[in-house]
Amino acid sequence: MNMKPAKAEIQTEGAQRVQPLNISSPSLIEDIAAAARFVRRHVIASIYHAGSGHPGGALSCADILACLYGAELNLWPDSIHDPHRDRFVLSKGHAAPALYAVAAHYGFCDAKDALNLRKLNSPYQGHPHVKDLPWAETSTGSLGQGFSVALGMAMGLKLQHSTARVYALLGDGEMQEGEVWEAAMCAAHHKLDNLCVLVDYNKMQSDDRNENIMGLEPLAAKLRAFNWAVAEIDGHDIKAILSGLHRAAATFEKPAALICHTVKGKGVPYMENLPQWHGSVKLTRQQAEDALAALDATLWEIKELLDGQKS
Amino acid sequence: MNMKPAKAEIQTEGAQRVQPLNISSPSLIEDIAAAARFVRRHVIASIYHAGSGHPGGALSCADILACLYGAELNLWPDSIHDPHRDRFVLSKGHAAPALYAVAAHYGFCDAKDALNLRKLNSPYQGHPHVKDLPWAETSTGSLGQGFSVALGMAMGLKLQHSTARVYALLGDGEMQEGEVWEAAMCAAHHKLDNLCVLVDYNKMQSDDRNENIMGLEPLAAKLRAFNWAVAEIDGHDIKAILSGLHRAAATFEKPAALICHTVKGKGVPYMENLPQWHGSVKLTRQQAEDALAALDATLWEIKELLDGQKS
Amino acid sequence: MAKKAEAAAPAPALIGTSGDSLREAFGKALAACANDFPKLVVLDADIAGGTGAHHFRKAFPGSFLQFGIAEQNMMAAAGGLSAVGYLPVVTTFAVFCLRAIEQARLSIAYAGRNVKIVASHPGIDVGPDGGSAQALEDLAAFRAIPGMTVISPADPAEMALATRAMLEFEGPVYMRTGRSPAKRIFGKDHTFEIGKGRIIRDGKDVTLIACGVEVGRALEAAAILADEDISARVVNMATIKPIDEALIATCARETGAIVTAEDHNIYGGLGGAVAEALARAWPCPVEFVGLKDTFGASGEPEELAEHFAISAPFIAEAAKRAISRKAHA
Amino acid sequence: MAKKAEAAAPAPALIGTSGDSLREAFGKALAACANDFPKLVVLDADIAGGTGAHHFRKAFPGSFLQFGIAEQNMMAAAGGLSAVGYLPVVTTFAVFCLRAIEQARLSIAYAGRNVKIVASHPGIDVGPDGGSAQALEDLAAFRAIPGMTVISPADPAEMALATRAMLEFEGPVYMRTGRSPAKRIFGKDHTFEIGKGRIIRDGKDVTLIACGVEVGRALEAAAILADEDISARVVNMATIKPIDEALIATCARETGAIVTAEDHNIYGGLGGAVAEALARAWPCPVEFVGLKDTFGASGEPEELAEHFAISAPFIAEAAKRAISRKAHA
Ligand SMILES: Cc1ncc(C[n+]2csc(CCOP(=O)(O)OP(=O)(O)O)c2C)c(N)n1
Ligand SMILES: Cc1ncc(C[n+]2csc(CCOP(=O)(O)OP(=O)(O)O)c2C)c(N)n1
Ligand SMILES: [Mg+2]
Ligand SMILES: [Mg+2]
Repeated sequence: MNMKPAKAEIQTEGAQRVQPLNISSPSLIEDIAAAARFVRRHVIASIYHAGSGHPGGALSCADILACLYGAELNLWPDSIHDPHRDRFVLSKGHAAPALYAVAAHYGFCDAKDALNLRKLNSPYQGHPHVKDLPWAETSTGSLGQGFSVALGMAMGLKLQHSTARVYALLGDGEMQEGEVWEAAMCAAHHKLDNLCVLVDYNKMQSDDRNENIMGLEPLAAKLRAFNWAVAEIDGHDIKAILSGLHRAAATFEKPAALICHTVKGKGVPYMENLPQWHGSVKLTRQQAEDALAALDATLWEIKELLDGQKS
Repeated sequence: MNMKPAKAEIQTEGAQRVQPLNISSPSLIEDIAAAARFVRRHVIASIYHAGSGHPGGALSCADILACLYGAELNLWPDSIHDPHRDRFVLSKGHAAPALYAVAAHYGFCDAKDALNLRKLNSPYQGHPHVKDLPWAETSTGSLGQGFSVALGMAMGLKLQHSTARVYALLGDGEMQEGEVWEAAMCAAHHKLDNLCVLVDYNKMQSDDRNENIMGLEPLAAKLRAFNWAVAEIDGHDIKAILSGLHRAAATFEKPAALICHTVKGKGVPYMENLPQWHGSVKLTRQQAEDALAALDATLWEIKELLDGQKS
Repeated sequence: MAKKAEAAAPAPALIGTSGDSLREAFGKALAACANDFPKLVVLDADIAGGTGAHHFRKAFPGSFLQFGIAEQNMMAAAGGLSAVGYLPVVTTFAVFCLRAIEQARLSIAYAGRNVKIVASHPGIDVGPDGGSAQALEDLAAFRAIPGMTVISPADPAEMALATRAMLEFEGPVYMRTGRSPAKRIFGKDHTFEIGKGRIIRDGKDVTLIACGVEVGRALEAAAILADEDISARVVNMATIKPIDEALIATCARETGAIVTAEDHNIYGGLGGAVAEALARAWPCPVEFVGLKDTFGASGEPEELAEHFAISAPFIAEAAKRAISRKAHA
Repeated sequence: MAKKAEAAAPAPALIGTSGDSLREAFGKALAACANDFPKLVVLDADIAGGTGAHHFRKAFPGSFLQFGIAEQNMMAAAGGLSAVGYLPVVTTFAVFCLRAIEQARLSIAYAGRNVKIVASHPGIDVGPDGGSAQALEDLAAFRAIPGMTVISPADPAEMALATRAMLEFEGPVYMRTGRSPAKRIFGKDHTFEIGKGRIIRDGKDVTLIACGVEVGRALEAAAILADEDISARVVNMATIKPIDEALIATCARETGAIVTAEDHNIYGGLGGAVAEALARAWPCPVEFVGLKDTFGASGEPEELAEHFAISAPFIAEAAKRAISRKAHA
């Protein structure tokens, strides 16, 4: 189990935010990079074991999730029921394997157990389910809804004068859902500056590139016209993500959106930028091994990830 | 029954648009102003007879409807089944009394008959129903849907290489529905330059002013960020509406939105700009008479509108 | 635009606030019992004047949350409010609850959230707004969501009790109110329990099982039948799910014929729930009173009830048909 | 972002295209019969690879309309396409049809549009995607919409026939396909008619009425029962609405006990439709096989069927319970 360097107690009434980390610290960045690597490998292994799953969009958001869990969220395994914890909602629920992996890395669940993806009687369903996994915060899988749920949480936390913040990760294809724009309008109207949306802008959705399915550009202009504070960053540059999150936390009376430019399938060369790896795919042994090798796993690590289950 | 000055035959294959009218012609503008006056009076009378209905938003769009039916739509009572007719969809279906009134004025139905608003066995339901009234083009009443239906029509007409155009009238409150932004994104993506949306921007919705319920500003910027050609006009200035429609018809590969600034309850001083007249209200005899008087109806006309039914 | 001079504004008579409709009873009850539920928040989609929620807004503006005309976001956000400790009551028209049913399914029922959904304007009771606004599908649709409790009280007194019971109940609830001025059926001694049907008039030849506005009409039907020496039992089935199977079986055994009456499509709603219970527990002939798979129309609620054959005389006719089928069963 | 060097891309094995699932059969049939329906257009919400619509897209890209991930707009736009003369087929997963049900209600059914809604991924047959994606409410919800025809064919051969029948039929239709590799049940001589159930195995002790993937399981159950000298009739009830009341009444009369089997909540779907028909025509004990008001979960379809008690042995057990109830009826 891995810990964030600056764990601090979350105060329950009139809580102060935990002091921000030094986000340029080389060791912090290396820790998060290691977490992201762990997430990518775990994603490949769990989808391999499951025999189905969406690798493309799980790989593209690995760095974002690692930054959130590794440095941003005031959330630790022993605070998952603290009313003043920060909340993270994976609105693009089909990236569940990445959520399970980052949760495993930071000690919210067991890493080996979390390889039981999509299996009967396992809590690691194809899409996150809060009744199975309390730290999933809500159940997602139908695009657009997670954003609204996060908005409801942010609204409620504000009513309680909590300093807790709410984060939601959306897919770019997901931005085509009308519910997303209902939530965008509503969050701005209610001045929910405790809400931060991250868009995993990998330029692809289920069947093809966004621009071929339903163009989203100019995405930042859309969100700005909906009265959001918007920044565009490289969604694989850990320092950029951390500083984006840092700035997002400082908006006043405006919700913040980070448009994270990413590569679908990031880290696995044969998947990168190819829509057919969106999902739901079955990975062969060879594909899984190739992917893990590309993710710098040693032969021993590959064996452990792909066969460790059976022992 | 009133006719548009420039009725021309609608050609069914490879149809040419009817030549545009001279939209600065004083007689055309006076005709349309008369139509709008007719619409407002008819709205008051029919809601009075019905004992319920939404006057505010019916009055605010009277000038827009008069311009559409009086000069813009390639649509006449004898062409309501012509496949190449222009289509008009009242997406803000609760303004039905205004649609019935303008239709009556231009001969699509009988004016006296159309006073049978919201009555059992009358085709003039509280919200337009295409099975009762074919020229209503679709059934509305649930906000947001009419826009999507109009989009489907525009898409289909383009597939048929028809020159027919599609117009939809939306309320400003209606713009809060996510479906509206789904349709906005989709229409732009498919380059539906045969689609024109008019927003009856009366700054009010059911319970209060937009800005108190759910702020819409900057509305034009939103639509522009969704890749629409946008113009803002005075929705009670007939010349401005006509020239706005004229320009909207000339956009290339972009759908056009006309944001029409209007006054809710326009023409009836005691209703203007007061959200409580959104609906559904019951008009007393005195209120109906006051409203008609404010709309320059003569005593005889008032009697005819409010008692003519009974004869 | 030339702004007209301010004229003295005569106060409009809001249809929404006149009379003793179920929605008004709901709104008043909500405001009245709110102090006992400090976590209560009420969600509105720009329609509080129509749902009765305006009473709550007036009393507790700080706990009234405005979502604008955006029902999907409102419904799912209720799940989020529940997740951070609130007791959210979502209010809109029944047909717009349907618009957000997938949100109710996933972000409320599946996620296990304690959210109440209160739907005004169900059925042809909506009246002049017409067919587009008259939800005839909501009981069937919400009943099919796993774990969703579905209730439809019959009169203002019961609505007040049901409002409190719903707030005390743990789990997602869908409750129908009603638009038209409601008949008063119950007195001060009335009680309400989720999951329990009640015999409100006894009889032995047939049982009329009704919910919502049809309960009053079923009572009238029983009176019509009494004039013809037919003894009809009337059951107020205010909870459609979980349905009171034991009571239904008892009525089937004791009276041998059943009529269901609801302001809803005859498919899948109260009639469906009763037919399923009988098939499980005590097969028995049933006649279904409701909209016969057609949409509604504009008109006054009482004339619509006549027109679409859900008024008391039609319930009485259905009772006679049901009784005549006993022999053949 | 550093773009990685192009690596040789091993072709992924798309779950969606392997095997002979009902969705694949639908997609192929749609492409195969499209030439007979020149007004046909197929609407997709970025999920054609999952619904089977990719076969149509490949064959007729010009008649394939992309709406992106925006089901409400797609559903209502289908009404508009119908209004200008097209024959629209809306395709998405069942749970996302539910997301757009109010659009299906108003802009399709109420407006009287001849639109076909084809829903893949119904029930726990969805498998590993899990509970959020497994629609257990769609038959009940769509059945409640006035004028909506609801069908759920049983095998690839029937799916092909139903696809054509649906396109020839005038009026709105909701059709379920299925995700998992489907059992083959029918031969080349099979025929299909909307509104007609079919006895596909005769028997005298009990009738098993099933739809969709449960038809195959009902046949297996009949075989299990035969080993115990129980003679079970099996009815393929591919049309849930309008339900074949005459056939149901005949089966009730001739076998005296009924089991319904569906991959859906036991409330409001096929079981509800059958219970209603029996209550109208021939009261009879029914046992309901389906999800017992719980959500699904991840797993393989066959293990889920076991886990949620809708596999053949559970149908057989239900049959015995139904038979044992005959005496008490
Ligand atoms: C409401 C809804 N419609 C359709 C789907 C099916 N679906 C699952 S993932 C996906 C594509 C999502 O694309 P994007 O949001 O860009 O995700 P990413 O590229 O990050 O994987 C679709 C259409 C869904 N889950 N929810
Ligand atoms: C989906 C939906 N939600 C709610 C309503 C109820 N409703 C009817 S009119 C109205 C206000 C509409 O405001 P706006 O669009 O601004 O119309 P206008 O001001 O032009 O009358 C509302 C909330 C509805 N008809 N449809
Ligand atoms: Mg994407
Ligand atoms: Mg308005």
